[in-house]
Amino acid sequence: MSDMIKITYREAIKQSIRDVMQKDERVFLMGEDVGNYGGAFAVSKGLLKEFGAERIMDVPLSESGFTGAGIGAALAGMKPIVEVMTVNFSLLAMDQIFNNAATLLHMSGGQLNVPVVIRMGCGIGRQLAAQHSHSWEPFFAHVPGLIVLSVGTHEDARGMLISAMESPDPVIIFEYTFMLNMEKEIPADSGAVEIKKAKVLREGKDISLITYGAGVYKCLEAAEALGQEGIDAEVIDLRVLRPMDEETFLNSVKKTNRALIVEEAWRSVSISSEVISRIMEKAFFDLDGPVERLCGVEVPIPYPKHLEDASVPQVSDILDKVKKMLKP
Amino acid sequence: MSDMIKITYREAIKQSIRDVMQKDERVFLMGEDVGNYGGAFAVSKGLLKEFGAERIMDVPLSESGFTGAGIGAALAGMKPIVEVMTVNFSLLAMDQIFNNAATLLHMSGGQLNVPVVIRMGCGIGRQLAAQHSHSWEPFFAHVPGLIVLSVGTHEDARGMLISAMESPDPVIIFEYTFMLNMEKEIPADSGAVEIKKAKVLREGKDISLITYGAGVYKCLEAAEALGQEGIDAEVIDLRVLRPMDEETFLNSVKKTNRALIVEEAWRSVSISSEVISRIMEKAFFDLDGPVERLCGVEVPIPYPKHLEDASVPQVSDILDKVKKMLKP
Amino acid sequence: MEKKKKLDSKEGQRLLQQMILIRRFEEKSAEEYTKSKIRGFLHLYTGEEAVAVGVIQALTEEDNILCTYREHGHALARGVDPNAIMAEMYGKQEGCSKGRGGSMHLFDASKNFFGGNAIVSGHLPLSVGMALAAKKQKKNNVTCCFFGEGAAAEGEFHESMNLAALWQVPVLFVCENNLYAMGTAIKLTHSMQQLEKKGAAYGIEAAAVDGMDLLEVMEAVEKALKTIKEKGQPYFLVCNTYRFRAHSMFDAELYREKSEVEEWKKKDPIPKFQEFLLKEKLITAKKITEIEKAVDAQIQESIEFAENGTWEDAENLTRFVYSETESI
Amino acid sequence: MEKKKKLDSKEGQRLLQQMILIRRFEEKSAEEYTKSKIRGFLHLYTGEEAVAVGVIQALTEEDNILCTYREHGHALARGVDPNAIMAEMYGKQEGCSKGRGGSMHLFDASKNFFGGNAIVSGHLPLSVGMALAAKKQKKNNVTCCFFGEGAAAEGEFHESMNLAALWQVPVLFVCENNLYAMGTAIKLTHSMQQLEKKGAAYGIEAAAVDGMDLLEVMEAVEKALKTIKEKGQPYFLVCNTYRFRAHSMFDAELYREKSEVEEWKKKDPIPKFQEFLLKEKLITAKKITEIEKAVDAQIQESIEFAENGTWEDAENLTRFVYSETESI
Ligand SMILES: Cc1ncc(C[n+]2csc(CCOP(=O)(O)OP(=O)(O)O)c2C)c(N)n1
Ligand SMILES: Cc1ncc(C[n+]2csc(CCOP(=O)(O)OP(=O)(O)O)c2C)c(N)n1
Ligand SMILES: [Mg+2]
Ligand SMILES: [Mg+2]
Repeated sequence: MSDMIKITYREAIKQSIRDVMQKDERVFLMGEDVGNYGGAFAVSKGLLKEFGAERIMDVPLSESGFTGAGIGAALAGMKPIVEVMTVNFSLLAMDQIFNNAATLLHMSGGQLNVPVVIRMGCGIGRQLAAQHSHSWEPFFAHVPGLIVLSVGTHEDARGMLISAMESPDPVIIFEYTFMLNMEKEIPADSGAVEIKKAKVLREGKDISLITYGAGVYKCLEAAEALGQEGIDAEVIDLRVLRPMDEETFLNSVKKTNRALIVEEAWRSVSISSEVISRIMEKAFFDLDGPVERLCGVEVPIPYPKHLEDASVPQVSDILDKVKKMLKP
Repeated sequence: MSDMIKITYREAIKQSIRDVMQKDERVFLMGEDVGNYGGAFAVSKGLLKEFGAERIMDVPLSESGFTGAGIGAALAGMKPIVEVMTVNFSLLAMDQIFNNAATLLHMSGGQLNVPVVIRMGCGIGRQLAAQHSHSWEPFFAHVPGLIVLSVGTHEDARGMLISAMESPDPVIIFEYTFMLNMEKEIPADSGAVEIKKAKVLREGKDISLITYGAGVYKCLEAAEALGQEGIDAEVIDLRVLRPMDEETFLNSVKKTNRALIVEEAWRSVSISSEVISRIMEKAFFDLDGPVERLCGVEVPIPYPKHLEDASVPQVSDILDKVKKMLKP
Repeated sequence: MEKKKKLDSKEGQRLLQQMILIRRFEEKSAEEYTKSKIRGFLHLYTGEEAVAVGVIQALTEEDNILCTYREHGHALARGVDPNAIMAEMYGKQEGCSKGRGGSMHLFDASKNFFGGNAIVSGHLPLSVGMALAAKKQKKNNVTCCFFGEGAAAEGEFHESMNLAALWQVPVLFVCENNLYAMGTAIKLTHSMQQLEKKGAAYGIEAAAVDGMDLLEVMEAVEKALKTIKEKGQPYFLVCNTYRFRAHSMFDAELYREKSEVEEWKKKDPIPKFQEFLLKEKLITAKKITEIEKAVDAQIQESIEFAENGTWEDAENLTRFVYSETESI
Repeated sequence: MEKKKKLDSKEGQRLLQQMILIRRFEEKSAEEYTKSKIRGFLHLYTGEEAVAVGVIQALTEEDNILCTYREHGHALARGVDPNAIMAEMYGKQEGCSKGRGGSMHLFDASKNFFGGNAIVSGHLPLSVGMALAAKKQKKNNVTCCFFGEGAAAEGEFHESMNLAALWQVPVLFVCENNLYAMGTAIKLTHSMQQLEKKGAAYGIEAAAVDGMDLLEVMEAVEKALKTIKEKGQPYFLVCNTYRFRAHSMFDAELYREKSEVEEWKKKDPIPKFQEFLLKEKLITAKKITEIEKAVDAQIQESIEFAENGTWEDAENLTRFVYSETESI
């Protein structure tokens, strides 16, 4: 086993960008404020100096234009990393992503690959209010042709981009701005990670906590606390929101016979809806009771801290819910 | 009971537009080709002559601009009907719809109403290929602040818009271009319809077929055929995709103990995922077996007829599936 | 200059008071931010005060105003209650958006002050729509839309300019060109940096003005409004200005030289206008001190008001997602 | 004119052959449409042939071409196999997009022919990206992007023009101004109808040319390419033209007078060029007849090829959603 190092989520992402830039000259990073400003959230700080303005490209406020340009550059043999500052602004680039990146391969009968990687900051937690706190993973997870990754851990922050760059097909990567300053230990030699499978982060036999993104550490924390009370929870990070790896969570549910889905996105028509549906379809007879979920409350996120906190599931909510589910 | 008249889906919608235009001077219709061209699908043919160019406004190709202008006009006391020619182009207006129309009321602490109605053509069925055949109801149904209606029947084509115009909040209406030429009977005095509830279109006791949009007549046809074979299917048209009326389908499932969801949208993270989840959460113990679903195949829709047909559930698929579910 | 002659002592003092209020109100806000009383993003307008004050003084109460997230100055110049603004930034119920919006989402419908919009360029289409409504309603008001030079690179700028000119609606587009969009200099966002030249692409009359000089702004806006009213056409006014402080409280300002900032500070609009008033004997030094004191007292009051404000009950989290009235 | 002098007999005949091929190929397509052999949308280029032929003849094999859904002419002028085009419109596997795309989505990567894009303006950003890639790769090719005047009202036009000029990339934007966007006349879509004036808003060199005159187009494009290559900058070429036929096969042409169409037909580019060739003795009447015969034979062959083509097995429906190779 290799040594462990302490690293922030931000630094882990930055190192992954540096790795792929060093490895392949076709790679370049383009996005608003990725260069001179150092990245809206300081993720790319220092990279402009290291790689120069040709490879760390500041772009104008033109989400549709520059995302489309990234797709075009990918069509023409480059390997762009497009940073859409946050998912909140991605609606402006949605046509390019859904109608171009996701469909060109099929429309052209397999002729055109679109090896673009689009990274976006995502999620709630900084009191940025309604237009800046969206969790829109569900939109992207609905669209065939895309590979959709959610960075829920520091190892994935260090490795997912590296693996995504090998994909011949467009990859969307969600990074959680709330986690940027969080420090965790990862193996010193962390690098590329597998990007087809969900991951069991904690084994348990009493209930499956299925989650992704900002829910991952919350569920792990909840699982530890539940352990203190004699409840043995299994925690699964979905990681790949599309194409979804159902095998991992179905196996888990077949073992635990109970599941709770935890996500920060709005409840209706969400990732949790999809997970529940697949459990319904393929593990119904293994269930001891209905699968439940804790999701984002269906409200444009309000500004004040206490209302923001109330808008997404907290560790205490998970504890309460699990206890209610297991001890009726 | 009133007399019945024969009417096409197209004519029913046109009459509803005419009704609301006549009733309220603040109403105007804006969209690409709604005027001089007569509507991309001839829905608004003749209305320019009747109401003049001030009230039937042809707009440039500028989905974000004119949809936003519609929202702005609604803020300022008008009651615009914005026609986005088809949902395929709505991505260009998504920011205006999700970040403005859906959030302004909340962000402003209740000060600003956005009484805009946005109509869109939707769905598959005319061999228009990948960029012109989308069923994107799931995106809209995910977003709080919006009311999302799906026009699955001729009565709703005649009435939903009329009711939507009374809403103080933004309403999205999906119309199915494939159904435009379809002729059906409706009561001669059809008008406003209730827009908060799903509707049981056919009562039955053996299984609940839950659907919306282009699935409605397919399910009704399937139910008739099943009836011939002694299977008594209940058919529910969801109608209101957001906020979803779960009571109607939960009651149905509690009676039939079996459900199949039928939708044309892509399977993952869809309306059917949400319906299944709610059944899981609230009617689990009433189920005799897992709820199943027939959905759009996850592919950018291909052009040739046989492949297009294979991309969405057909009546025969429904029959096969129900029979498999009921006679194991 | 004609304007200078027209300005009487009372009006001059009122405008000075506004600029000082904005300056000090924001300085205080920054202080409260460091004390964590205010959170989220906080974008200060320091250095740009002459633009908001110069433009808004020329508007009537019926005119509509739309701004970006950098809108404290505009709200204050519009006469939105400073107490309600401070309370909003504190996230209290007594805030002008009931605490839901925070710094980026100040709204006051009673003052026709329509935000506080945090999607860059997202409010431009709204402004066109509001002006369209006014035209349809045969009102005589103007809609004034403020935005940054960064926003002018977005497609929404293009669509909105075209729609406004095409429909001949009374919008005043005010571009606050402060040379940076976050950390991205205008030379990296616009191929044509004399933004006023973009007016010709739409047949819109346009002008650029020194936005550091209140009198110049006043003169330019007078001409603009005259054109709008006489010709019933939109107008594009570029105010060249500079922000003295960081983009937001998160910004380390790596992208510009301190010396550049110092150079611009020499053009500070407040001392400049103060000197003008003194020179023209429209004010005395004593009166200035009185104004400053009054402003400080007002700000202190706003802090107390905000401190004493109340938190929304978390149970009311989902208020204002949909309207509480049934129809309009 | 210099160009006229340069044109030799062989080249002149080749260009005439291309225009006649496009004209007749499309007439035949319309016929096949009425026989239901071709379905979906079918947008004919009739009347506009001089634009595609005039522009594309000047491009090298390495240059990239992107078009709209009205692209049969461009594909033929590019040398995409007519058999493969016709088979594509039939939806057969032997089509240039393996039958997945149909008329609106012709692709041929081997010819650097990148569609066939059916979201109006959606391909403009792609073209900028392809040109950006070429610049980064230090290739010497140009990317040529065709679009309608309707598309120029979309935000993507603005963003793409700005990005191309800002990044100084070799794109030739060719606006095919045929005066209508579906049924909406240019006076209802553009406040500034001399579209070439929009170049100045970006510092892009621009020109307008009579798109009904092949020689004029050739001359204009030569100048444009020279500018692009010498200055390493984009160029905006507006070709004023007219479509003789309906927008698509669904269009009843309510929005324009027959007499207007007849007027324009007098400017038909094919007889005009034919007369020029005859007058300059670059062709004989006999040779013209030979060309026509050869073209007819070629079209007949394409029909047979398409008829004999095979249908994709419905089992392969989901091919090309993701790549079949693992990485690139
Ligand atoms: C569509 C969108 N993209 C990106 C952002 C992030 N962002 C917020 S302000 C800003 C810069 C805007 O610059 P400008 O328009 O010049 O206004 P200024 O802040 O200088 O007043 C950016 C990139 C956003 N809020 N919205
Ligand atoms: C974004 C988008 N909006 C609307 C449409 C529907 N539509 C297809 S072609 C067209 C007109 C386009 O006109 P123009 O750009 O002038 O090209 P032309 O068809 O005249 O060649 C419209 C409105 C579309 N395909 N894409
Ligand atoms: Mg700026
Ligand atoms: Mg056109």
